[in-house]
Amino acid sequence: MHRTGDLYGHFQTLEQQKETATLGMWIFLVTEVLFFGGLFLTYTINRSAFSTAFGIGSNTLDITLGAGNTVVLILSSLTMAMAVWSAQVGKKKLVSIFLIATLGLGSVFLGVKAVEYKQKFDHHLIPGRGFDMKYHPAHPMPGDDPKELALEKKEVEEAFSHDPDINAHGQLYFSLYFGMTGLHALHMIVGAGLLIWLIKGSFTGRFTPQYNTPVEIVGLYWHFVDIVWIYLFPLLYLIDRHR
Amino acid sequence: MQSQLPIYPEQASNFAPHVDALMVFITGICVFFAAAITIAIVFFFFKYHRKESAAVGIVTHEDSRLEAVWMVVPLILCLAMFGWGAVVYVDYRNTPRDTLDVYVIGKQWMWKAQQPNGLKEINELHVPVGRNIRLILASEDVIHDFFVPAFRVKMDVVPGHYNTMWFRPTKPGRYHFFCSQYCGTNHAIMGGWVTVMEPSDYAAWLSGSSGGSGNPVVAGEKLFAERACVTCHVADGTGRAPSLNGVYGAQVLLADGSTVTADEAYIRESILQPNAKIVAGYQPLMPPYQGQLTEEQIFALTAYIKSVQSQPAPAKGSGIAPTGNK
Amino acid sequence: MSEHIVSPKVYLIIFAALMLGTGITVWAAFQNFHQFNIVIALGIATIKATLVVLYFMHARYSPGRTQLVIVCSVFWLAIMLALTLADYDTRPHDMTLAVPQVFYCV
Amino acid sequence: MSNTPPTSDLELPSTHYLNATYGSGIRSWLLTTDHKRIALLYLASVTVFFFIGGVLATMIRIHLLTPGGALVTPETYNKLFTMHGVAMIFFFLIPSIPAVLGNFLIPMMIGAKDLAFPKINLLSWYIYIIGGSFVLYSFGTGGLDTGWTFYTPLSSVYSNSAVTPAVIGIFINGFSSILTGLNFIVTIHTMRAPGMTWFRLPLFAWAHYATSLVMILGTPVVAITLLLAGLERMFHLGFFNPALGGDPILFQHLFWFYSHPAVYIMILPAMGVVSEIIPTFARKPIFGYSFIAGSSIAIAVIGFLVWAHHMFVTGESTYAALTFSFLSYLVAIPSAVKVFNWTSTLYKGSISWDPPMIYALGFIGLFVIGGLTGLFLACLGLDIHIHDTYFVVAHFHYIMVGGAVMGYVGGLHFWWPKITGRLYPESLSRAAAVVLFIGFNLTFFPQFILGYLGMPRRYHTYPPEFQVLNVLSTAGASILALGYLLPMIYLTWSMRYGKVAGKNPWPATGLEWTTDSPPPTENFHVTPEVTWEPYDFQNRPDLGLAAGTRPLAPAQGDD
Repeated sequence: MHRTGDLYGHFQTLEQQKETATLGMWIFLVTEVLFFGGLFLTYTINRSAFSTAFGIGSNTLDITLGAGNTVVLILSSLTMAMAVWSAQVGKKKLVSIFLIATLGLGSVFLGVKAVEYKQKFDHHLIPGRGFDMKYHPAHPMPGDDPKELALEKKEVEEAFSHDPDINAHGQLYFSLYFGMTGLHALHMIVGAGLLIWLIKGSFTGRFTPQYNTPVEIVGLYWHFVDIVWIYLFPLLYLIDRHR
Repeated sequence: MQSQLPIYPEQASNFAPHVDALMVFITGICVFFAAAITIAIVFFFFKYHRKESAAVGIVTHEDSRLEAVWMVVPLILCLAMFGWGAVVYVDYRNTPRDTLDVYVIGKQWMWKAQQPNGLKEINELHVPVGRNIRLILASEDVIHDFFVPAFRVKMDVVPGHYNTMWFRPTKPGRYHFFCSQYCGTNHAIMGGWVTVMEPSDYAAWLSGSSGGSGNPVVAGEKLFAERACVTCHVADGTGRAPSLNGVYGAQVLLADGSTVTADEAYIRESILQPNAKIVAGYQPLMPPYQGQLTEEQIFALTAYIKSVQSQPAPAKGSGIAPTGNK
Repeated sequence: MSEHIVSPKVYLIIFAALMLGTGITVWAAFQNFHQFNIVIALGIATIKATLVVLYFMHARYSPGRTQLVIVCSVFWLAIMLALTLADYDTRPHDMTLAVPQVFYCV
Repeated sequence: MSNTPPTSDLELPSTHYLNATYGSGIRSWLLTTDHKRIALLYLASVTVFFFIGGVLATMIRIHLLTPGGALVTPETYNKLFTMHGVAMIFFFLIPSIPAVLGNFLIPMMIGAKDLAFPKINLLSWYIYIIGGSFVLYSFGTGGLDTGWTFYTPLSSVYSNSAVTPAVIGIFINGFSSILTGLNFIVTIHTMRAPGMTWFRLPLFAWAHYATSLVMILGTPVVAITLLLAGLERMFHLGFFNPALGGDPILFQHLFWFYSHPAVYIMILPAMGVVSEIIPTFARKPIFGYSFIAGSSIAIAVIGFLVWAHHMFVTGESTYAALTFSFLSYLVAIPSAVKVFNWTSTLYKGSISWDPPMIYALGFIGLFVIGGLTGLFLACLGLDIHIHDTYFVVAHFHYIMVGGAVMGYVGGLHFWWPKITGRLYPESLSRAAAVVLFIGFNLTFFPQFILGYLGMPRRYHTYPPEFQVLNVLSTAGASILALGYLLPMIYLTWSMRYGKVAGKNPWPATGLEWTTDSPPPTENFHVTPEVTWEPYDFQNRPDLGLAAGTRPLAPAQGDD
């Protein structure tokens, strides 16, 4: 398919092309909403059935890292929005700066996520054969807060007397935790790839007030990923914190 | 009196005439519309056949009133079908109180049934004519479905849930039952026969074949002792756990102030996950039996608990709502 | 179609609101509001998501078509959640072993 | 002018999409972004899956000739019907009309040069091929015996067959469907030619718009559901496994949230095809254009509210069952509106007996039976008895084979001259349509009776009293097979030897018929401008017809 400048041959005008691309991204995001929606439904049904196990699982997550990551991600949304604005008003240098900032913040988010995953691995909380909710209270790691640990131990023991299948039900929580955050992280990685592509483009000064469609639609995607996290954070990290 | 090519199965339960009547009703409506449309199409097809190659049709203009008619008329008919179907379905889903309960377990690829007196059958089910029969369905592995065409009833047998179905046989005889939810390799041979008998024959059959060890009440009583249930669930209500005398079918008052009906599912849950619902006035002391009892053992315990209805009334109370509220 | 450019000032205000929302969510999680904890958490999340959609994603300044697309996605998600939960919530409680009623246990 | 235009003086255009621009080597096909060529890639690949599914179906019917099962072991039989279902539903029916005819025609019908995202269009074909390869790998290494519905815990725990690659394949294939739907919606919104307003859109485009809605809103849900089931199988998780606390009924909710609307992915495009064929061969504007267009959207929307009618006997709540039964009846109304409007279009028409018309009328006949028998299944009291019996099998084959495949084959006949530039043997194709219709009814009508008699579906062996009807059904299947083979043969033959068709052989009113056959790569030599209402034969002197009783100006096409 031939193209003239930034205009592909099957479009009449740049404006039509931009409209088309934007609508395409929005519709893609609709499918994403439904895609995550299936997971949210599974989560809801299981959480309501096994609220104790979900509460315990949630309390093992590090709320500081979770909340910190929320701040990081929202900040990256801000820099992304600023990158779009810079392109719209023609500040070519600022486009690159804000895009790089967004990529940096996204990487910080993924790094923190990796630290959290590692911790769950050490605590035998990865779903599968080795999964054991009682492992961590019995095998403290260096750097554990003894008060927190005692609380976790008490909770697990109490829960076991109510629900002999606490490991199975806790595993459901962690399956959903890894499923939902993993899928979210995968979207972040794809987003990071798109950002690298944009940054390369921005170095050549491609994005101008006349032509900034790629920045705009990657921005839409990035903000959507942010929204998913805005829901994941309270649903996964903040169950039964008041105990 | 099945002819060579029957078009409906025998009618042998209370539901069969209703379902068949529904069938006739909906078939009537559908045949009318199918015939009307077919006749119209065939008629137009020949009547307006193009005679000259360049001829065009005569424009007929859209008519909102006509469109409204053929939306509203089918809608009314649909509502009628929905309403009648709903009546039959609600009747089917609401089990009457005075039922004869038979436990049915589906597993790959056989059916086990257990009569009230504990008689066990495999791929057979004997029931008396004229009684309301309730089947309590459990699965040991995948989803199955208990289907008796002559009774026009079926219900899925879902692992982890109890489903129930009921019917009242109206005609003695032997009828096929099938598994109608695909369940793996031998799905097609996971079936058997329902034998509907005169009540007297049924009673004779029951007493003739029931062995003491097979009686679930006896088996349940034995389990009740073996598993040391009896040490806490003392019959006179003085134990650490509520007496189970007369608990079946009663309203039980729970620690959180709510009440539940003590039916099979409640008893099952109380055995497997005792701390899910704590009876008012008692401590959560009982260990959970999840994974420690087979479905059949649970049935036996339940049967025993159901049988201890007529013994002396508890002194301290069993948590049964009127007396258990201290 | 002339493009509406959102000023950085608006972005900063929205960012501040999002930060505030995050703070409130975390604070509220440590208070015991009984069954309202989840309502508060999801309520704040929805407000935050709405702000992101309206301002960061420019939905407020987009053509009606885009807004319709957004409404549709929310509507269909709602259909899926509502009709499925409607089944779970009206199941005959006494006959269900694995899954108790949804709204009372969350 | 004669009914079939004189062909001796017609020639194919010298350059068209099949030979122009990139030549015709294999690279020019595998790297093409031309929607017409991608449509042909799809045509070839769905035909492969149709053939696989058809062979499996034939084996099923032969096996069921005798009560004991004549051909294969129970395991093999279960694999046959599962693989038949998976191949036919996910890899033939869902992509057939949208990805072949829709891909080819939608840009041409609205006067665009291509779909909005040509590269994504090609990508979606590759995704389809990758997904299909996974599924074929599963078929080849142990087969699949879970039923196409993949109910848990059978699929996630108990089955010993190659479930994992199949689930991965269907998951991947879902994105092909999503991208196709996305492309159609955006194209119809932003790529219409000047003058092509929403209410001048061909009904085929309306139907595909509705179909695309279902694709983008439903497919993601089944993708994530099958992914969860696959993960559950691979890593022993417990989302849907009661032994680990999960709920198998939740799987059914999630699965049917897509898989019921998926039926509309199959039937809506076929309705679109019929809505094109009927006015063309009755030579008058379709009756109730806006009602047919609106009913497509209504079916797509209401179709999302009915899914739990597949679960009336799972023990779902009585209230939910009542709600879903009621909503299921509502979906009957827009379907009825369509049938009534098609029938009314014939009134006072000038009806020709060209082959596409025979297919379209056959479609109406079969769809009416399929649709009306849906009323039996939506009826709660009756569904207790006929759920999961052959009644259901017959019902959905009437919709999906009688309806969707009849529409697909009819559509191929209608647009074949546009796609290849050539005509096929007329009487032979008319005869094939009749054979198809008779064979289909003989195969599937007895199954309604079987179902009411109580024969459950997915049975490799059955009580002897059901044999007569099963033999009838198998006999019908052999006629049906002939009905499918005939078009395959003569359509292939016609690509080389058929008479040259010319721009507009029927003639029809759509924009796609104003350009060459086969069309040039960019579809139109100049961007068309639409000045006429849809299906208007009266004010189209370029068609060369006698407009009503008025004398007609000489034909003045732009040649």
